[in-house]
Amino acid sequence: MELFLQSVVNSFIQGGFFSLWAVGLVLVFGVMGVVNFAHGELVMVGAYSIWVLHAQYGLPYIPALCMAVLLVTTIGVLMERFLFRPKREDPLGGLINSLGVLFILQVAAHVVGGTGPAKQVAPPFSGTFVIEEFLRVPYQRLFAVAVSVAALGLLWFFLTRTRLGWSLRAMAQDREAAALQGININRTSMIAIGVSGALAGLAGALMAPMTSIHPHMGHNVIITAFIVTIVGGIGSLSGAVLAAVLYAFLHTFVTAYISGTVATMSGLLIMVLVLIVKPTGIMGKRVSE
Amino acid sequence: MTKTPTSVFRQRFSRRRFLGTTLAGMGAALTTGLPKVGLADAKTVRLGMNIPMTGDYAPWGLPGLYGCEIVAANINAAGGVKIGNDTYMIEMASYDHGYDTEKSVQGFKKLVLEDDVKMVMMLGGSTVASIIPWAMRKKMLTTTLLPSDITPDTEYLVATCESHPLYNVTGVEWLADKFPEAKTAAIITTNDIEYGKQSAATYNAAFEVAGIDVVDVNFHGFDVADFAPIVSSLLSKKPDVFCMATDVYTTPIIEQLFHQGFKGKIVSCTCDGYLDVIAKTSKEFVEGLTFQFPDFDDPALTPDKADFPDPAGFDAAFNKDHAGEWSAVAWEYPSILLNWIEAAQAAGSIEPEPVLSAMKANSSPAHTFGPGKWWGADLWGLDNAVVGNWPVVAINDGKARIQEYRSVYDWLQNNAGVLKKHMQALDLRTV
Amino acid sequence: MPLLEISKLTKHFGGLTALNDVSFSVDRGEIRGLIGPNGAGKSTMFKNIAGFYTPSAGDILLDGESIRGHAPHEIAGRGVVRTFQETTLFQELSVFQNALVGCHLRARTNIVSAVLGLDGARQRAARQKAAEVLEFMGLSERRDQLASELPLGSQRALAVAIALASSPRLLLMDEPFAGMNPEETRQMMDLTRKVNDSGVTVVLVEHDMKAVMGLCRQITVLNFGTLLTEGSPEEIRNDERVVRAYLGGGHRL
Amino acid sequence: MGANKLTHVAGTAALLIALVILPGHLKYHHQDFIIFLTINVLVVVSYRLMTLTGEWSLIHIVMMGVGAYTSALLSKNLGVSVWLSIPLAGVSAGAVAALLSFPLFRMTQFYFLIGSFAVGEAIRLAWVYFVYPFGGSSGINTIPSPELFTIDFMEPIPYFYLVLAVVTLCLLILHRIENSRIGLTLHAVHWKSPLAESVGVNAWKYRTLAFIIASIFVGVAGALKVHYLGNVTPHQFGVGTMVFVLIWVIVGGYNTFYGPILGAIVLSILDEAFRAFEAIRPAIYGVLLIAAIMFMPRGLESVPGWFRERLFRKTAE
Repeated sequence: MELFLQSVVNSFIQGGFFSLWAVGLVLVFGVMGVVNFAHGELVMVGAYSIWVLHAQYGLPYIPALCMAVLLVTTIGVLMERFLFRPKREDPLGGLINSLGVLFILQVAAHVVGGTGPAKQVAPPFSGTFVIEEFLRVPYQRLFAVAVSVAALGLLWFFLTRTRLGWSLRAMAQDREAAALQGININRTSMIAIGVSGALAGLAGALMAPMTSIHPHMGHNVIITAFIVTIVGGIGSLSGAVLAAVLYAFLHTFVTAYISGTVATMSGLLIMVLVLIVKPTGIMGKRVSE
Repeated sequence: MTKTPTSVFRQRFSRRRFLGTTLAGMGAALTTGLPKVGLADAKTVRLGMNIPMTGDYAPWGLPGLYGCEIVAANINAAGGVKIGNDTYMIEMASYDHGYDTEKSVQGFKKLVLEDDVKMVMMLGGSTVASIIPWAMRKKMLTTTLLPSDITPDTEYLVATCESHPLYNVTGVEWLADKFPEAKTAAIITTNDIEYGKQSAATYNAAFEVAGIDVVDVNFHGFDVADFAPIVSSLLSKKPDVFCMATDVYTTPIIEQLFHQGFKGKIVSCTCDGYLDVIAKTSKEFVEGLTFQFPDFDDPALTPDKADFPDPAGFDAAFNKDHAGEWSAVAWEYPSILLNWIEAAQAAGSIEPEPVLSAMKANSSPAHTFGPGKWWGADLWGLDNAVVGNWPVVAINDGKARIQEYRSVYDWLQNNAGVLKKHMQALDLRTV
Repeated sequence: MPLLEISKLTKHFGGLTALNDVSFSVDRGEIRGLIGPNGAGKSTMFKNIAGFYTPSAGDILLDGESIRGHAPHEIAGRGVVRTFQETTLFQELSVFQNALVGCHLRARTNIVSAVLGLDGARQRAARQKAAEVLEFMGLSERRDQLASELPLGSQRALAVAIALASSPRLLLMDEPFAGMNPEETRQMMDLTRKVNDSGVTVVLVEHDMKAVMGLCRQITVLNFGTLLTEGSPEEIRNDERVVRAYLGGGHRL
Repeated sequence: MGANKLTHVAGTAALLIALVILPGHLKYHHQDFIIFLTINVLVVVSYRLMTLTGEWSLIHIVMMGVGAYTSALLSKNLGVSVWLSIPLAGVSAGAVAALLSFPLFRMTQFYFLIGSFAVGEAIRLAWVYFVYPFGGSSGINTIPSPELFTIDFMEPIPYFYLVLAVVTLCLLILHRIENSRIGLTLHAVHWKSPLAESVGVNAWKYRTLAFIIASIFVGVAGALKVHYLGNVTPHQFGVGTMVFVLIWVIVGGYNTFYGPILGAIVLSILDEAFRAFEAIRPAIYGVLLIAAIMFMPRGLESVPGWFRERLFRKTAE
């Protein structure tokens, strides 16, 4: 019983992170048509920011988190302006540019942190929430899941209730039609990657106190985000969130009750199955005929 | 020791590392190919390191090069070493293979044929396997940190320092002696062969010999973002001892043990980042955590126990230049370098074959923690690994301290069969 | 027996019915016009015939045999070839290579013959056919130009040439006159007649009523996915229902 | 036209002669470098054949692994001669590709890219998890070298000539395929698939065919690699390696046969030249990639044309 309850809570915490990773990737792909391979590295930069600002320079956690988000958002916006915008008609070029950024950010992390063991950040919210014999959750994790949900809620509000959000969704549906309707592609793309970067930075900053920080931590992020994106449906943000939570449940429970290796394999197999049966994903938009 | 994280970071940046490395790189790029002018009277012997210096294996390569450079600089400053009738300065030649087999082959040949090195130090695994045929044919003295690379055909491949993961038996033996009430153990490890499964087999055997039941073994990939589910799963088996067989993820795993209320004993292969662990959990929780790798400023590293010159001075020098980059390989490669010097002096030659013969002829070869014995035929078909004593380290009051030295060799003499059984159970190669 | 027989054809997209129980037939040697206001289902009809869509109900018979639900390349293999609404060519290939692709059915080969050059005779035949259709469509002089460099009229002619290269029995032309000036339209009409004279049955979807009326003896009119009427140009022009349908759709005859 | 062809033939012949003379004049470790580089040339050229149909896959390097494992297992465990196991490696990679094409080609474009990645990663994980017969993460060691008379194929120069011969033959075949009817049809499938289908091209069949051919040749490349290295591990065929194939092809340019070759050669040599920068090296590589994409959007293959144009203009003035 304890393992079961513990796994349910673990799944939701994981689901929160998976959502933050995937939604950013989906948004950029939907709006800009670019596969941003450096997305995982953006998360990594978020985590390193916390290590530098909070753990090394002693800045309190919350301001450090805000600065991490700001920094990664800025990197994202710069990527859009100087690397993706000139390559709008050349998705393969955009892809290579994102790989270039990936290499550069990994080396930057290496320069900042050095070789040697992965970096660790002591959790600012210490202590554990305990119901004896039932459940134990560190406050740090409760904080992370609360912030993730709040951020996703805010994004949902932005996308469905504001004009800018509406233009973002219109672009994701059909870029050419959106342009014809007078939506400013440059501005919308910049907002898309800004939001994507903010979510990545937030995810990294929230993860920093609970994980090992190293220059290659983005690898796992991008692969998980791909799986979630495909299962959820490439054009669909709500699909991404749903798929993230489902995938987190699958991964957590298979890991807890069978093994982590089986969990990874089953994730890939489910992704292949979804691609075969319904290439547009569980919540993907229908391809118009 | 003042390894506070803040000082570590500021140090790095006060040295303008980025600019420095870049300029050094440019300089090297410009001068590559020009003949090197040496001192006329002192001869130079070059030793090679074919190791990962970039990529995710870099922490098991680069710190070793730094360590060797410190030791070599010390030796050279003291006038070099006398081998035979000549005095030699030691020079390190390195090649970054990034844990890639193709590059490993190129690096090995560059070091041997172009840099004329007399020994090549390597990490182990597939990067060693890909150079074995050529290295053995050229009779090139090669070292690995993983004795499991040894096969009946690898006459010129030796493991003189870290006998990963054989030393783990000492920690378990010590724990069982100190805490006889411990009856069950759970093991967590990575699912690769070279590091994870070898280590899991060793721990399985050590626990069996110590009379502790292993209730669960969890093999996980290198892609784990969150250890909560794995730790929950293992703790649901209620083990008295929680054992971490590989070192990549010790901190997040112990953090989970802390949050999930684990009350038993923790054993780990390494715990280089125990200060981080304390920061993430509590001093009380980590008290008594047992592992195998001492800090080099440990007062128990006395000259009679440890065959390493001025360990504390080495530790200080390393942390001055490379703060925050310490890993066990930082002293392991230098230790091999010292083994080589001893053997070369005994042989009176720097050439690989006589040095190897001198090494093998020594019935109690130098080993970091006191003299050892050549061993390995029982397991891999060739006695090319040096095993001897190994320290058991535990955390006392927030510091890693050597508790005692125990003999890996004695354990193997009595229990090699048990180890072999557990290796075979995990499909690991034995003779 | 008619060459093409459409029998009670229905096509749904989700809840939308694009074609509803449509039946008509085309005789050998005809030039048939298929007209109707926007959204009447003309293009959907073409895509069903050519195998790009599978009908929801009903049947499509070619020479009395059903071709319903076959893949586009199989239907092409039976001699039904379509051209596309907007000019669709292999833009990066030369005019001659475009025509050569059209010869696919006679020139296809296996990998071993291709590498060893054992299919020389076939490829020579294909090149000859490609040259012939270019000659036929008056494109011989432009054979080494890139398709993307051609003027509109020649692009349309090339599209027909690609189709002809596969020696079709039935050619489905989707708006071949769209965007053309009167001179280009006249030339294209001549070419269409010439194709028809060479023994190819033609069905064309077109908005240019002048061209349709000038080319076809029989015209089929669709409206809102149903068959409105069929008849000669004269009858269609005077049909009240057709006029009303087009007025509703904002067009004038 | 004829003169152009003559220059091509002459250029290729000159290059071949240069390659035959080259290894004796190289540093030792560069001899190994050109062996792997030559093998990588086959990897990128076969990958380009696949991209002719407009589909970009991430499974190519895993198919190389299929060939590598096949040849390793056949020659080591079953005692099959290496001369036979190398072509069989191609056959098995082709057969696996044929099987995979059923699920994979239900997808196109981005879905295909990601789907091919997932399938490839699943295969690679199978090599990690099935210790028998694949050897798990440490793979298979002591794989035999080819044997012929008294030639020592463990030495780089003889092995280089073997690789050069096999790769040249493979490139010749690939070149012929591209310039044959089949190549033309592959182009057609790429640019306007519905138009190709409407004249009777079975687009699915040609996509599959391209995938199988590409896999056969990359399987041979994999076999060539393992019989020199003597070992094979799943690590060698990870997505990290695939990323480099993508980079070589895109930066080199994929509109001509020689673009990807140029990409592989130039970028590999540059990477080697940056060794002195040690840990900073990947970042320099990253900057280089971005610069190439921004300033040479049509790839390295456009450079000779650019020079020719300039030269021509100069002489015209």
